[in-house]
Amino acid sequence: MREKETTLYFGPQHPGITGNMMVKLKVAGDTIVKAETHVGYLHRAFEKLMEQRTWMQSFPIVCRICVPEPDPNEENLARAVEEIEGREVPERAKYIRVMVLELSRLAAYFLWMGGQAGTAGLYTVPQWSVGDRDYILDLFEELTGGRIYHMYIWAGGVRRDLPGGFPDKVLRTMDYIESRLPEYDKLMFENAIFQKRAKGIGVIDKDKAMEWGVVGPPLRGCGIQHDVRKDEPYEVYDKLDFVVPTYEGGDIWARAMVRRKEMEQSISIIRQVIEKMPGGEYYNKVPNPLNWYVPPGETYVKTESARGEFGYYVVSDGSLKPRRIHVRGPAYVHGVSLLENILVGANISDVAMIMNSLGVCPPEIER
Amino acid sequence: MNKNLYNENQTIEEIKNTFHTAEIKLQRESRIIVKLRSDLIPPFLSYAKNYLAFNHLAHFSCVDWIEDNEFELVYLLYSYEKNIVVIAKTRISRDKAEFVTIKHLWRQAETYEREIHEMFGINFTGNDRLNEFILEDWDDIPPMRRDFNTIQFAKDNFYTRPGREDAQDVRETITKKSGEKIPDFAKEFSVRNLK
Amino acid sequence: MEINWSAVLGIVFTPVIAFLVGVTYGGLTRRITARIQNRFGPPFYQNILDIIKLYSKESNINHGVMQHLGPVFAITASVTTLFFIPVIKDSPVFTNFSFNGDLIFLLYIMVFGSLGMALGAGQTGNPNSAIGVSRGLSQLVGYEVPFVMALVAIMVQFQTTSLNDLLAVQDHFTKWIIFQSPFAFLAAILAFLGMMGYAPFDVVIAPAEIASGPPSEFGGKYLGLMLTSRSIFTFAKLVLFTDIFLGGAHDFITLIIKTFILYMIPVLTGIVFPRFRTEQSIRFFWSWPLFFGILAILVVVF
Amino acid sequence: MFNDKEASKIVDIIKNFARKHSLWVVAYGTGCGAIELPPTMTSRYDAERFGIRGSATPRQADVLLITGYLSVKTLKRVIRTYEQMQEPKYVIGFGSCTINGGMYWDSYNTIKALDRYLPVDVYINGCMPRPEAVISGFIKLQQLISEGKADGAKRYRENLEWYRENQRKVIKNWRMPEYNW
Repeated sequence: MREKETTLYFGPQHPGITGNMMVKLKVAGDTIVKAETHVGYLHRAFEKLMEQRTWMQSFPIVCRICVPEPDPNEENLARAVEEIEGREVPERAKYIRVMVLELSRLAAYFLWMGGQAGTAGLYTVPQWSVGDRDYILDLFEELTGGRIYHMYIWAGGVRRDLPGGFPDKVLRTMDYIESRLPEYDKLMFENAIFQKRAKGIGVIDKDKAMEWGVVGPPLRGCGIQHDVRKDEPYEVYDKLDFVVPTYEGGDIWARAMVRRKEMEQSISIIRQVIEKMPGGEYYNKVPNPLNWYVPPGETYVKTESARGEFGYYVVSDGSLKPRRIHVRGPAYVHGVSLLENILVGANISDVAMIMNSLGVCPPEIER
Repeated sequence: MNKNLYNENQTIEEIKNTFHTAEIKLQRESRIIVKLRSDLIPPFLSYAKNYLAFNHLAHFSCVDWIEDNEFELVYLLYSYEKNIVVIAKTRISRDKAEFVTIKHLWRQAETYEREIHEMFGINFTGNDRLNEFILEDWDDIPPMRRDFNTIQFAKDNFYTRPGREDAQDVRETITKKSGEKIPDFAKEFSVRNLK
Repeated sequence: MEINWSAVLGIVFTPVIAFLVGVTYGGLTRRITARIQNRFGPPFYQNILDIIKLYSKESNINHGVMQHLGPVFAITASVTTLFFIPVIKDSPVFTNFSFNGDLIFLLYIMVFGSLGMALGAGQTGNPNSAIGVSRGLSQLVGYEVPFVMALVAIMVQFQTTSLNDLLAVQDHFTKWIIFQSPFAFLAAILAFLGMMGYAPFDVVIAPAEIASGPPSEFGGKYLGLMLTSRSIFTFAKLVLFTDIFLGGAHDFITLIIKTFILYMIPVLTGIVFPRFRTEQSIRFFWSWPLFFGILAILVVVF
Repeated sequence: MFNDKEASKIVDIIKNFARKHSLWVVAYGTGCGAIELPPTMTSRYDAERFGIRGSATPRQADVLLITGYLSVKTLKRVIRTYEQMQEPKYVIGFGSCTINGGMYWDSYNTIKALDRYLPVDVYINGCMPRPEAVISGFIKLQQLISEGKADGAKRYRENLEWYRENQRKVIKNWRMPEYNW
């Protein structure tokens, strides 16, 4: 007997959706027959706006592309401008950038942890982890003046030097966060019901993962060890000692474990950065931002964000304003073509969990 | 960082032997730019994917060169084995904005094509899902084209609250309204003084 | 005909007390949960304010007759359930309508509210409600089986179906049924977890999955009625369990202590567990709780 | 004991007190401001202290929090969500971009002034507002409610024509049910 199909609109107004987007589900009983992603609810025309702004005015725009962790965007644009211009960055700025990037990765993982547990119905973890994430946001606030949007990394270096006593504060926060991790293990990662919910759900085919454009933790959750930080080391990642954790399985559980292990790596990277950070200038002399001509050229830069490879294709035509900045967010592939495929055959209970574990973030799909 | 460019040179050699008309440039380590005739793009992509192990479609972009009356389509392929990004570019006419789909090679290309169809109005033959993706009920010219004026569009369609017609200095406005003094140190950072 | 004034008093006051206690327990739960989650949480009377606000909201939606009747069914069922449970042992006021066959009657009437809600939610036409209802009914089947088994074991063991007789048996705390028939208690308390609808068995309202499920089309006074009914029903279930397993209570303070301890079991479980999927939840009820239920019957029979 | 007027006054006070301390926010993150809602709702800032709580569906909600810019596509859904909510209902405009477009003043896809399309009770400015600012916005709303000044829904009903005209100007393909409550 064939069950009657119903159409279920998962979003845009839905507590389980990750941001403002919609997944249109065709459901037979509890099983999904067809999924269709609808995005565009957050389209602000950033790429068009950046063609209207100068290069430096584009920095406040790019950080709004990815709300949970804006820094990879700034990093990308800064590195693109530097690469086209051939501008040198002081060593200290590179270390500060790595520290900021890793802090933002850690913050994004804490937010993800809250989301993953919240969609599974474990409401204590989001309360804890979002609260703990705030300690990292406090560091950002002291360093950059903003909790969410930092506008800190820019072409030629970073905007400000570290305030006095900042490295100690970072180390203290890292100690605190590291001491909290075992508690999350007990409550979430070792929780039998969470494991039951996560194992074997939302499986990505290992053989097809690369071809399908899977990046970041979902790719490493398939047991494939690739990370932009290792493949094409930017800033000072080649001088730091860290491993890229992988996990076999390709399901929600594998992706969760990859992220869990990466948190420890991030903490260790931040400690190394603070230990090795040299003195000196934190930015090189740059032209007046209102009169900053970037020579013609093009480049593709990429950064490893918490959700995978973040790429910018930047074209300059030698004028004050960018010719084209095209953003490739990791969620662009994860949230549309991949999600539509792995949702088929899944249970409706797992839609929100799968979306969260893939890190679907609509603002970077539509910009 | 000085790395030997063995992989890069070998890849360039292989591409050169297969596609004689390709203009190949080594931009820097692990970035190769390949310019091709538009009809060679599908065979090139298929060749790169199947024989050169460029199996990750990192990005697919489009640039509007309105002064040449051309669109530039940019395919960025990445090889995990060789650790190289190949930037394959081609130009098509702006008047007859049409190209073929590469959906059969990478299924995620469908999403990129939908976006570029919507933003630039390029039609991809063979892609049957070029429906509304990001915009809804859009009836103007595709917004990412250079001749679309977003400021004019915003002015015509949306009510704008008065008060931001010119680049006002926030501090001066506050002073005018409430009589609060601008501190001296802040004056030199005022927008007017920067000009 | 002589009117039994104390009984009338009981009928008037029992629902009110049940509502107040239930709603305060709800508020306290939110506060206790908040403390575990590293925050302060709302005041304990928050749920009362919520319910007053919901009653004062307009509700101009009409999805048909059953939408109006659903919450009414629910509250009728909870109040009726409450009336057939002796709240205070041997008290002339709060014995209410408990008569000899009441356990079997209670088993029936406790399901009635869920069915009413299911009908009401089904009429709203919201697919989330429909899914929530089907989940709720499948889970009902899940936990009802071990619960009935536990009750049957007790009925067989004490040769009675009357709550008053059961209360009379447990005159000393060593004779509480929890000690006399522990397997029945285990089966019943696990079913009780499912009945209360806290995590991991909150598949019915699962916000991240089906946007709060059956009540998703109900706002304003309908939701207010539902919350009221839930408060009363919570209290009714707690009293029922206290009466069956913990020897009932002679006065209100004992009652409050016993029901509160009982109530904390699902609450505290809920804080540290995520939600089951529906079929996992049913499979759970049909494994250990069912096993304990069968064991309880076997122990009694042999 | 009381005459009708006094009695209704007392009822109003009780009603407003309950409404004020029980604000359920519909779970709809319309813009990037939604990222500050988890901190607001969770352990550090704990908005539940003030009775602020999320609600899953618009039928049960009191407050529509517009977290940031609205693209035209979202505006349509937001209007639908707003009209599904039951009175009394309040709208909070969150972030500079709801006030005058903020940094998206020249974008072709976002509206620039929210109060042309929906009746806004409280604006919270900033890009983005901190959780403290969000909570202070809610407290401002509570004040307005207890003074009986948060009458957005009434304004919407009375000036429906004007709002509809503005909405239709932006939303080209108008397929919406009638607003009748």
